[in-house]
Amino acid sequence: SEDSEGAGAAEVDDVINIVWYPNESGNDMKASRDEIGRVITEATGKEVEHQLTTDYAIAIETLINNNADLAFMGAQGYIEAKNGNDAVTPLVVPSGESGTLDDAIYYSWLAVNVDDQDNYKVDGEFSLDTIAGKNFSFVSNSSTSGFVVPSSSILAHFNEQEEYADLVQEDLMEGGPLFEQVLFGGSHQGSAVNLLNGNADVAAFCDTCVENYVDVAEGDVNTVGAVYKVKDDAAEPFNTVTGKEFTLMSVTPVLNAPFAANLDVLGQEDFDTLKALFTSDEVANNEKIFVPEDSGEPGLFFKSADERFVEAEDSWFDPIRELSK
Amino acid sequence: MEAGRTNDLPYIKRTKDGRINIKSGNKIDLVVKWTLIILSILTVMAFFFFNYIGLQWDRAIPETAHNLRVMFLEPALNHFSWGEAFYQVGITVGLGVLATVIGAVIALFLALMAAENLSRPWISKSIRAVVAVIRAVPTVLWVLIFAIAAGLGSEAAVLGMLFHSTAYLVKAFSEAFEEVDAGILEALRATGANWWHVVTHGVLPSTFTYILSWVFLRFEINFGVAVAMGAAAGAGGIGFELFMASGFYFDLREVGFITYAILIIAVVLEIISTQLKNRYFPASTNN
Amino acid sequence: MTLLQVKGLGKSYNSETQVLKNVDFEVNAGEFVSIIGPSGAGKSTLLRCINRMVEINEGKVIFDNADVGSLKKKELRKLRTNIGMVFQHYNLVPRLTVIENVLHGRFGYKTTMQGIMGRFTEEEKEHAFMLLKKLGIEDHAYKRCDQLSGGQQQRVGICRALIQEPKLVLCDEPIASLDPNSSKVIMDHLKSITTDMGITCLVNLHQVEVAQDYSDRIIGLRKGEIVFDGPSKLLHEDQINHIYGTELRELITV
Amino acid sequence: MTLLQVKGLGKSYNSETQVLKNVDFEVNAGEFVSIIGPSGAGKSTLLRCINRMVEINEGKVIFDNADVGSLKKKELRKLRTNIGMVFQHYNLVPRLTVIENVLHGRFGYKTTMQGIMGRFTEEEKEHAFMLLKKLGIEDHAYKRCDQLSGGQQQRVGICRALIQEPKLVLCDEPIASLDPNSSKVIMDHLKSITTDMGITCLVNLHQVEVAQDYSDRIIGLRKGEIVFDGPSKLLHEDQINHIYGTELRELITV
Amino acid sequence: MNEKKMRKSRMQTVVFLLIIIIVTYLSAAITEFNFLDGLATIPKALGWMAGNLLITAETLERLPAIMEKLLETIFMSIAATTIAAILSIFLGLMGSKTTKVNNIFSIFARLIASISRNIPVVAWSLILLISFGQNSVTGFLALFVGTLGFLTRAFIESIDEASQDAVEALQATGATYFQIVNKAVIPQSLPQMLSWILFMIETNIRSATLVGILTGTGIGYTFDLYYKSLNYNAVALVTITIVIAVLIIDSISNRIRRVIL
Ligand SMILES: Nc1ncnc2c1ncn2[C@@H]1O[C@H](COP(=O)(O)OP(=O)(O)OP(=O)(O)O)[C@@H](O)[C@H]1O
Ligand SMILES: Nc1ncnc2c1ncn2[C@@H]1O[C@H](COP(=O)(O)OP(=O)(O)OP(=O)(O)O)[C@@H](O)[C@H]1O
Ligand SMILES: [Mg+2]
Ligand SMILES: [Mg+2]
Repeated sequence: SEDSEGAGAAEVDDVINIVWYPNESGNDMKASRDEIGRVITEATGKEVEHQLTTDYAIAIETLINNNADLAFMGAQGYIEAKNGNDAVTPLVVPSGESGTLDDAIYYSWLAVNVDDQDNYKVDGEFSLDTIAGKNFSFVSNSSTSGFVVPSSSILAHFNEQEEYADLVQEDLMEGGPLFEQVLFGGSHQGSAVNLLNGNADVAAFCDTCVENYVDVAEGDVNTVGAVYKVKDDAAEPFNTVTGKEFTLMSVTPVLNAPFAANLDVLGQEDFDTLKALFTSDEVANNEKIFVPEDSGEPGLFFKSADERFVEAEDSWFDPIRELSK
Repeated sequence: MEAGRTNDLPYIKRTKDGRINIKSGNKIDLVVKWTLIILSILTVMAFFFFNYIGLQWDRAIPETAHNLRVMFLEPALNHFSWGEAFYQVGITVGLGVLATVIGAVIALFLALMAAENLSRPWISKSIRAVVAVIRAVPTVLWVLIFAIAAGLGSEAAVLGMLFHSTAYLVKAFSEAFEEVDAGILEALRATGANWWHVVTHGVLPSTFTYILSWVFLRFEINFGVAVAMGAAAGAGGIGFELFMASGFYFDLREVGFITYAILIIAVVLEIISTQLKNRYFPASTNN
Repeated sequence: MTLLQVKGLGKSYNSETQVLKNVDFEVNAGEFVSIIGPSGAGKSTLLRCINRMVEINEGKVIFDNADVGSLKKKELRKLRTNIGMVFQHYNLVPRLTVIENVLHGRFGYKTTMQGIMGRFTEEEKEHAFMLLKKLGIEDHAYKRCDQLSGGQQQRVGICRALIQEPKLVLCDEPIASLDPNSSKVIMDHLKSITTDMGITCLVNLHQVEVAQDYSDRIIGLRKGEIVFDGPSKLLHEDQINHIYGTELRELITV
Repeated sequence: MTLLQVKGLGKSYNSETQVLKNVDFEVNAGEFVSIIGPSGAGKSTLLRCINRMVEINEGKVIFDNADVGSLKKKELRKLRTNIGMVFQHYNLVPRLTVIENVLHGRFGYKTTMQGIMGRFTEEEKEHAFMLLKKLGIEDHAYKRCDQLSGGQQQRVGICRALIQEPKLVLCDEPIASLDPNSSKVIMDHLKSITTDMGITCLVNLHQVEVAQDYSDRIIGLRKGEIVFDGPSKLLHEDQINHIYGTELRELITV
Repeated sequence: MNEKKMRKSRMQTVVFLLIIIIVTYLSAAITEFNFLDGLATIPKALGWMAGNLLITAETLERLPAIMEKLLETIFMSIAATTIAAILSIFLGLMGSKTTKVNNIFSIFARLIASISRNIPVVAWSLILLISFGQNSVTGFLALFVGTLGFLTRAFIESIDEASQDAVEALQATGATYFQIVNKAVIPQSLPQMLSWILFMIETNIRSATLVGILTGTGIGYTFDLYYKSLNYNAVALVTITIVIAVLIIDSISNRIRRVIL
């Protein structure tokens, strides 16, 4: 899609369209979305329209084709959008606990059910060798932590073996070459549920997307071998698998998802206004946007320490770019 | 009885073993027979060809039964309100109406050009060919193309559905037009009427009821499509809630509720359209 | 006064068979002419050449001093308004009312827009009712045509032709689908069109006796050629046999 | 010998109208009886009560010493094999061949399985051909029924009834859809069934003259009641008027 | 008085048109649809298609894999249709006025038809996906349910329309229910039914794309995968194979239909 820059003349109008990935399109995130919309309207005087989607690709293409001003998208989605349209620029990235880019990361997991964990160990250690021929669940093939990161680490592992030397990323999308069957959960939650209800043997998903639903039962957070247990009062989709446990066989850090803007549509002026707005203390302290972690409320972003939005350059995403090459 | 004598009666056909044949063995029976045989073979083959990966019958069947029971016996709304549900159904119906009405209007004109008795052969042939191809392209693709190119929203959903609707109706309408008695057209032309006169006063009145029933049928189809496509195109509607409820929240009770809502609307639409058709149109003298 | 001249008319639908060959005749204003001939002789084709419902291949048709074959689209419409046509199967729009069907005869005088909107003047409507009354079907004016009997429908067809205020009416087997009673009514009406209104009539007929009874002049067609043309009285047994050939017997049992 | 006894038969489809009221008559083996009466008089209903195609409400029908009204399902099948039926619209399966349609008459003698497999013995098939020959349509045996004319189809219908080897044949307006020629052929065949094969015939007819010509005895039905029952010769003008009431005139023009 | 009647019927037409216009306007309002905006995007969409939906030599390498999936889809549609047809014959016999055994079965059959037809295929796909997982059986079942409803309704009509007379005649010969069904009803309505079956196969291949996306099976899944990885060249190839398959099946069934009807 290199040549889609020409797709329609972009014009700055007085509506700001924000595209949300399916993960963020649920009704329980509505309060957070609306609050973000409200502060944007306040700052720019423009109306905000939220566009909810049912898949990643549409969200990405919408930004590429000048049909949206902003999108909250994974790093991989951002990179694809940038490839498709140079006007796409990162606006801000939610930081880590430190309030800086340094720990603006979350984790991509490969998880297996606790009861089966021994099947995935060689000499008492988890080994990726064991996942060949299993049923595997990814999130979506445009997901950073749910496909790009785990698939590249899997490839890196298997390409060293002669049998799998020619394996490429596409081979992981379908059953046959490496896995018996490949499922896509459509969302991180969906991928996790695929694992817990037995449809998949191994699943890839990320930590933040499921943290509302699970508690650590054993071991340290985000370490290999940690066991997580689904809360007894977990909301859907986990309500059918409450009490089930999974353990992590691999943990990989992933860059946080940015708010990306299409400069052609948004306009430099609003871009600057929004950058100032998002990075302000006012937003960082807005409890509807950064929901206090102990409140138990659902939300898009959570605050346990100094979390806030911080600026990020395009080059910050280079590590992810390297992965999908 | 006198089998020896009846043997050589010219009007009795016999099989090789001397039994009397009672089948005529005509072309129609033959084609029907072979079509059925081939379909059966293909069906049996299909089950060998399927991939059964991850299928656990012993788990799947009781689970489906359980899920269906939860869905239909314990429907509930958890993530949105009644008012919201009503509004979303309205959107889906709206998408269906728009795609059907706009599609029907466009199709009407194209069908006039596609009907062999009202048009030139090359125009009619080319329209038919184009329409056949458009019809063969799955609606999903149209919707996705418009969602990508035109942006998320009802425009993408409606335009995407429009292609298939129009193509489908062009075929149906033009076949109806072609069935108009050639004599009627001839008589009108012989009075000095021009093409538009013939169409508006001869063709349309004669086919009005057919056109309407096709439009109603298409509307029913479009409503079903709008459930799926509204969500994909970002136009919302009850389909988005259905997608969220099932793919995201895995909330069967809500899926059940939404299914009921859709079912009720579909049945109501069906009743309305049959009533309308029966009550008004066979007897009316529209022009 | 000669209203219609057919000169050396030839017509074939495909290269194999010549349907009409070198047909020559003239019709004067006010004549009532019957055309007879076996099935496939080309009677219908001949009528259709006169108002150019089919294209003319050879020869000329001159109607009211206009060369029919060379008319442009607009002139052709004008020509057709001057020629009414009545069909074997009536060819009415069954779902419309009688009065609507009659008014269809006025389309030739309308612009496209007027026609589409169905705008007819009060005079036209009154004229239509007058014609319906004349043919004795005024009571059915608001009925749908498919609720009428064959004979009644044919009368609607005649009204549609007459409201065109034509100089010539072409009738293609107007009574072939009717029972004897209705046939008589229709033939009487057609005859009166010529005698009372002075409109020329050209009628295709299958029934030789009917042709003899009603028309001044008969044209006999056989395999696309005129084999008889003269006053009805002069049509005798042997001419009939010549026209119908050996087909006569079959024809009568039909 | 009395083959059929109808005693005090009453029938209504719904509570409002009594279609048959207290109908009483007997038919002897070998009789050819016509039933006449205006439309809606209950002629079809009467025939259908005899082989219990509709349930009997009151009274009794006794056929061949069996009380038709009280038969169980299996016995009813047995009864029906003994009664052939011929319909106005022939009621053949149009897509099947003539010979197949004729053989359908043998189902009453088959088990479900035999019937489903379409197993017929060679004798049955030969019998079927014999009947076709008797009715003069043996040449069409392998044609599909929808390719036959009405008269030919009715002859297939009669063959289907005859192959049942019935004691009684019920005919519900067998000639109402046929032209006069075919009607004559059919009536002649029906008559010969009784005279040559000795099979009793009960025929619903609309045409009084036909009934008088062919039958020994006529039953006149009016509004569900028998108003005439006697030899054809005794059916005079005033009885006919009584049967058809004021409807006679309409009936004749139909 | 008659003049009035005619006016009334003309009024009815006007009212009818008004209703349609109002309903359309309301629909546009609730869905926030702007016809002119929509129209304006058509050139954009066509431009996008021309720019992106190109088949390159590289994508042709995927053809064998695509063909295999297409074949799976075709098989899935055929199997779903024929199996649904078998069941639909029974439901159709139960539901039809001429052949119904009793009213309860008849209502039951019609109810099944209505429910399975009116619950959108999206809903079925999602329900089945949950328990059957991502394999051909799920796609097969999702197609099967919708087809069952549609065919039952169509078959009820075919049976009703085709066989009343013959059924009566065979009853009068003393034939049993199954003999009647087998020898009168089925032969008579079979060509019409077959025509519906062929129609459904074609329809199912088309809707298998959607079902495939939803259930992760067959050509629809392939389509979805390529599309989600923004590989539009492959999407174009998939689409073209679907179009060709549908056109071929369409023309075969048209030919069969022309002979048998
Ligand atoms: N539209 C047509 N295309 C090709 N051939 C035609 C067409 N119309 C008529 N013909 C042929 O032209 C010949 C003359 O047909 P025409 O209808 O003029 O005969 P006719 O005298 O009116 O016969 P009939 O008494 O049966 O109406 C016939 O052989 C017929 O098959
Ligand atoms: N299946 C039915 N359900 C309800 N009413 C019926 C049914 N069949 C017949 N009837 C009514 O019973 C009355 C007698 O009908 P029947 O068909 O026996 O008359 P008929 O003498 O055969 O008339 P026709 O000469 O028109 O065939 C009529 O009023 C008719 O409407
Ligand atoms: Mg002719
Ligand atoms: Mg009757």
